Amino acid sequence: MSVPRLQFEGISKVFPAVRALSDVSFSVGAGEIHGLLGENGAGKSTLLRILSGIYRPTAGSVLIDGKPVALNNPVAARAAGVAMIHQELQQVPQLSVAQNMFLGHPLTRGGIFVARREQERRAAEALAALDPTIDPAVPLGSLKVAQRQIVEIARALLDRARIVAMDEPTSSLTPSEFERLAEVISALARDGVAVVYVSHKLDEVFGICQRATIMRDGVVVGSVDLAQVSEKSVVSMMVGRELAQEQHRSHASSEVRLSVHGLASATKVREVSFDLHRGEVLGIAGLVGSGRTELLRLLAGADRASSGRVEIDGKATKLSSPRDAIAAGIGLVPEERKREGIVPLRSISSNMALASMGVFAPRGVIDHARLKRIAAEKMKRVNLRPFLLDRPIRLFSGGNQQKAIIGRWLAAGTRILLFDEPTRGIDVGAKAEIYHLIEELAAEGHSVVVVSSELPEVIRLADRVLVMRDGTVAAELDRADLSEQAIAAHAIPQSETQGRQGHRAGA
Amino acid sequence: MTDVAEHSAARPRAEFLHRFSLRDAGTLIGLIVILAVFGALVPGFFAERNLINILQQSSINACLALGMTLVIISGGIDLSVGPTAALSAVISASMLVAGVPFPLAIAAGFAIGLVCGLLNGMLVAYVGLQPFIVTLGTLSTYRALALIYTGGNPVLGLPAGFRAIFNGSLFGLPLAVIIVAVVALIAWIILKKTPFGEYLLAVGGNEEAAHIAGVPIARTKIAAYMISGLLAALAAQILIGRLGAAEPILGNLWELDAIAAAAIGGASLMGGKGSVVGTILGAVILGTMRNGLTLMNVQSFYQLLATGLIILAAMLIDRVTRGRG
Amino acid sequence: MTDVAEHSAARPRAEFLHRFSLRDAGTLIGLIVILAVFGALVPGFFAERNLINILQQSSINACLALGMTLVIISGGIDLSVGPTAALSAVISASMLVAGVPFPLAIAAGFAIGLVCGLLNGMLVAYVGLQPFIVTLGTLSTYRALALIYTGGNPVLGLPAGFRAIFNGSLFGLPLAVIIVAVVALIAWIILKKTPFGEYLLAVGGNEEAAHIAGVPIARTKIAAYMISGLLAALAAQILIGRLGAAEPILGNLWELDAIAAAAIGGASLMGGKGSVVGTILGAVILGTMRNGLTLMNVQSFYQLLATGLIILAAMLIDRVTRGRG
Amino acid sequence: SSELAPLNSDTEKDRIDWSQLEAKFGAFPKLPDGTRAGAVSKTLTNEYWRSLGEGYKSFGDRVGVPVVYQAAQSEGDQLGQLTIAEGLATQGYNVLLVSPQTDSNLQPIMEQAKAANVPVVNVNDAVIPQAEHYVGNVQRDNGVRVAKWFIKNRPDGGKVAIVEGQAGVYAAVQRTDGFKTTITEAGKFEVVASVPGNWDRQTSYDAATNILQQHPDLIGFYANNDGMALGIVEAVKAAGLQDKVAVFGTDGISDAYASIRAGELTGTVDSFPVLTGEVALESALRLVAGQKLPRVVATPQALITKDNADRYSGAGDAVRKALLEDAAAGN
Ligand SMILES: Nc1ncnc2c1ncn2[C@@H]1O[C@H](COP(=O)(O)OP(=O)(O)OP(=O)(O)O)[C@@H](O)[C@H]1O
Ligand SMILES: Nc1ncnc2c1ncn2[C@@H]1O[C@H](COP(=O)(O)OP(=O)(O)OP(=O)(O)O)[C@@H](O)[C@H]1O
Ligand SMILES: [Mg+2]
Ligand SMILES: [Mg+2]
Repeated sequence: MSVPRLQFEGISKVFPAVRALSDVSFSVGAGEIHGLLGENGAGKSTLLRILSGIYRPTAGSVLIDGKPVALNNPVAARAAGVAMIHQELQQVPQLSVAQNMFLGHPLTRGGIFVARREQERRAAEALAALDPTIDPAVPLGSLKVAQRQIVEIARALLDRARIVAMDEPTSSLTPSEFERLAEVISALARDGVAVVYVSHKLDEVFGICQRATIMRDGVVVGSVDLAQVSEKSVVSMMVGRELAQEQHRSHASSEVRLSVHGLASATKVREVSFDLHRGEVLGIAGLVGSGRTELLRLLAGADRASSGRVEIDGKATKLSSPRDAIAAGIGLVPEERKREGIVPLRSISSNMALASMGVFAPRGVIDHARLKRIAAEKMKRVNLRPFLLDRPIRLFSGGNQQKAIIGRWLAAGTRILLFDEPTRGIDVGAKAEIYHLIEELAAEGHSVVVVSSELPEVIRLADRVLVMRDGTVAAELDRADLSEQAIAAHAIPQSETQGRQGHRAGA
Repeated sequence: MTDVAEHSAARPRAEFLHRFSLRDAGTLIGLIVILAVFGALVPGFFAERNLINILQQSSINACLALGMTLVIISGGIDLSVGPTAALSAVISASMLVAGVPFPLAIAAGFAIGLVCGLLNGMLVAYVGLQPFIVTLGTLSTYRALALIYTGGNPVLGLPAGFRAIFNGSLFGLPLAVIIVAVVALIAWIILKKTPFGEYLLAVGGNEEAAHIAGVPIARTKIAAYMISGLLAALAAQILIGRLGAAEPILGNLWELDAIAAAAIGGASLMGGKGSVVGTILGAVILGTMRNGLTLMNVQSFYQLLATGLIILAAMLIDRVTRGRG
Repeated sequence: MTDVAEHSAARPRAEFLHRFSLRDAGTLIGLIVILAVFGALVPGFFAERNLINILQQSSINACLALGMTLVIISGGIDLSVGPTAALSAVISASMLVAGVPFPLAIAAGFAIGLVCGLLNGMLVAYVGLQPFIVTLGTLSTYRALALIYTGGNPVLGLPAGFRAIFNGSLFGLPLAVIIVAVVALIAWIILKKTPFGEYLLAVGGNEEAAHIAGVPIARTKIAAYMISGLLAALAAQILIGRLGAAEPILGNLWELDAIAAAAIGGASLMGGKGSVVGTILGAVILGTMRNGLTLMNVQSFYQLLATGLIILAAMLIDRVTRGRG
Repeated sequence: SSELAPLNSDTEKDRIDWSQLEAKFGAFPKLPDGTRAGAVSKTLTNEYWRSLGEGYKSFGDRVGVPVVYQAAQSEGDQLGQLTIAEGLATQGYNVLLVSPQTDSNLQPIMEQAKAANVPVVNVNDAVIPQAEHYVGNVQRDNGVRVAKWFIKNRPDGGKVAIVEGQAGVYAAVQRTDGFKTTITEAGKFEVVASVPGNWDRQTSYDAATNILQQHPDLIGFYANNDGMALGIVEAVKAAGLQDKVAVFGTDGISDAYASIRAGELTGTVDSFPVLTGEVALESALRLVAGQKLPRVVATPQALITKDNADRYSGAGDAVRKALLEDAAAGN
């Protein structure tokens, strides 16, 4: 066999108090698409950050085409032929799409001026295969998250790199966008590029990768040929135990807790009406941009509605600020955790307590003993790991950050929980925990709304699904009628389906 | 980059507490070094009397710097503290001279401070203007109002009774020092023990997340500026008590000293970070330096040089103590 | 919160250009309003001579504000521009008086500016200190060096030939104005057309992303401070050419005017945002205001009031022009 | 004009005392119709400069000349003051009176005005080297007079301290130097501290407190202005040393007089800003009328203590008379 394109040899990485990687070795051949799997915190991103020159390994070396390379900084890694798509979007919103794609190595005229047109032309070329509607000249900040992720992918394609590392490139993409990405990745592989592909979506990995390496707690558990193994065995390698395949159980009662009538915003949401029952999990599906996030923000008081009416337990309720919503028992677990969810420098306890200060400071001074007790209780409930309540939240994995945010609403006594993409970037283990948590909450009588772009997730969780299209409810599907096809059929705008738009609940 | 770097400095629980006190410890080490140097160079530097002097001379800056720290934590900055103090001072003073009872005159001064802060806060929180520019604008505006109100003249002849309030001593410590110590204690409690403190840290740390978590963003910011205004007014009362006169030009460049104290003490001008203990230490460092340089009879140009270098040195010591970022 | 708002304001391509010029248009409207008001109140305000005066009087602040804009875009701030200018001025001047050829003396002055900027930049970029505090420290340090170097005395008797360089006119415009216009053009090209301009925006907009993309963070920041130092030195040369003398206390409070001009022109002190055109307009607004108020013979306390109010008004107009954020 | 030697107002030989103006140049001349004067001073935040303006105005009223009086927004606002001065220069005044922030910041005005044939009078404090006309007092003499008081009234000598104004400002440098040199030459005195007070009351208070603590046997302070001196007085009182430590200021603002009468401030060197303003405008208008005055017109100064405070604080004319007597007596 020829020399592998990329080889990790005995890589270890020790952060001041965390051993993120121990003796990681595996290799990826030219033209191979190699999956890298593992739970949150397994060390996947750390490994790729070493590959792209952001971290230096404590021990071990990276070999490219059999030769050890010094990847001392991102520039050196680029020079060595490595391109990387980062898990956290690494972009400058003020610059244009093309400028972002060429950031750090702009095309110039005479070495002095940025060749803007040329950059935009090349950027458009790279984008064409993924999403031709993205204009390379607009400021990146004006794009939606999904489009930004596509830009991030296209940027890696520009480099004509020999190794492309993708760290959860599809966390905000829809299945159809994934299809296009899969084609692009196959084309790269055909050209002899080695691709390392990290994703928590196992179907994707099984769909495009030939082999996969599975990591747990910073060590390689094994490398497998994906044609030879089942999804289930991979999952058990990842989590180190069997994950019970849980069945959906409905806890919905007939008691209407939240009733929305003709809710609309100035921008995206038009005339949304529905009822939410006690103990019910209501799924909201729809294409990116169909207005789901904005609907949840309206309900959470984060944005103001331009018209419409909301009743909670039959009483008209004003939701003009998050405080109103919280007082009414509504809490939002937002889509962009880092930007809208956490206060990074503060501890888990502080982040948890933020929405219910009144509870912890009945006489104006925080009762720290009580805060500690309740934090311990809620965090145990959501199974925070590691169980360090005073540690700044930014040092936790995404899944555990998400658990802390859920704990925030439990502590606030929230009865209506709104989840926006609750498992984005979260591994199978933590995902199962969050699903389980959502079901428990419903069983206890909480009402839950789950917005998700992952149809299996919606189908797994929801008692009932609203399909949104163009800012309004295009269809309501009962559990019995749920299927990916049914949802997709209503989500995609079709001129002939327009007549069916009036289908609404609670009208 | 910073972000990445800071991650690597973080550790599990025991180290977490450690880390926090570490930052303040860095400032403390800076102070101890400076004290040691002056102690070695200036005979009688450690005399009780002189140490009390240092505290007294640091007290006004410390008072302002505490308010500044809260504003900085909330992600803002308040350049208008000096003029706010001046406005408060001349109004209290002219009421006192006109024979208004002390409590009323003092309350009026405090009210002025609160109103100045309220205006800053509203422009920042409701109108959404940049704090630096808002308070740069009100810096001129409040100063102009103080000058116009007095015609540029100092207000003299404050009643002895009023002056006694702020000039007294208790347990051998000047009352001004005790007042500021109490203020520091309150600020510490606010920051560590009250919802408002959490809100400040959250608003400065991630405004959008705080908003969704139901934190009253605007009220929190406004309150920070109002506290800063109130403490500027308190500093003004202490000062006019000490000097016996209120000048409309009082408080010139106070903002820079207050910001320096907060920053030396570990406040980050990006918001979300700051320490009451650190700020107090920062103010004492600056006060010690002025005191020591005067006692050494350092010529004015060299005093200026030392001021600059010590600010830089304090930041460097801090950096080293915390490890390379 | 702000962030979200700005996203929603952004649209496809045509509007992109539009959006940018909109911000500058807001500043321009501010300027036009101020011009109209003074034009109506002051006879002869629009006399060519007076308009040239305004430009000339704005030129030094504009020069500094351009450097400040680049630093602010990179996410920093430079409070030390005044003392940097003073140090550069006294060193150039003393060389000139000692008979050193003009180009050499001027080059020395520029070199001083670059070195001052280099030091600021290195403390910010390599040591990782907060820009506000670094330049607050060097503000005192550089000023002290200028005072020590000259013993506090002005350097008098600059050769007429040197003064002629900066005092001439071209096409009826003072050379100083033309020099600053050229500097502005270069700054505009740098910001809009060169990789360095992109780097500045990237470093100020998202430092970590810039780092990962391979942008040389440290070099970019240092270059911004060096440009700021260089432009302070240029302003110093223009000024001493005009005054015929260099004083160690020259440049007092320049930083506040420069920051105000940049902010009025749309620079965000959070970094990643700023406009050369806006900054120039901002400097002219401040210059116009001073000129107009003087011609109206407004008393200085009220001038101060007007300065404060106009900074606030400019920001408010800007806010309204761009829509509520 | 570049041939003109750089002016040193304290030592210039081509000078005349204000009391001699009428004697040497006759009664006030008739002015061209519509004569207007423009004046720009440092700042109005200091009583000294406001009083100077009153002097301009009172003399202007007396001879029917309107005077526009402007000032920079704060002390040290060099370019702002230049802007104001340039504004005035373009407005066609017949004469300009300027009190510059620094020795050079108003230099361009000299040139503009010369081109327009408008005389410029540099009034007090900072000295423009190219100035053709200067009206003001001898800065150094402020310090000298206080030093002389100590030499005469504290024959045993002792420790003294100086609190200086803003570093690098002409008036501060000269006053400090005058005091220090004179008192040191007397032999028995030791200047134990000379520290910056930045024209600021609070800074001076703190500095004085520190100095007193280190030198409780200090016998006196000299401050470069009255605001600082009043801050020092409070520090001395707080230290309980008011009977032992003499405190002197400079300028003679009304608060200083009040404090002297109350027995707190020992004294100040009054440079009579109102009268200075009157003399300055008179000199300026004599220039407009075509008279050739000497380059420097010296204005009066007097050391004010409790004993003589009343003599110098009456109505304008009474003070003028007292000072003319002094001048005749050669003080
Ligand atoms: N800069 C850092 N400082 C300290 N610990 C870190 C740092 N970066 C990562 N870690 C820790 O290293 C471990 C591995 O993290 P890494 O981000 O590589 O996991 P991952 O497999 O990519 O997880 P995810 O699926 O959530 O992206 C985690 O325990 C994490 O907390
Ligand atoms: N108030 C807002 N201001 C600016 N952008 C917003 C706002 N609300 C939502 N967005 C952004 O607009 C995009 C579309 O959100 P929207 O709610 O309209 O659709 P969605 O169906 O939730 O799509 P997605 O799957 O991207 O969340 C998202 O990227 C979201 O971040
Ligand atoms: Mg990861
Ligand atoms: Mg969404």
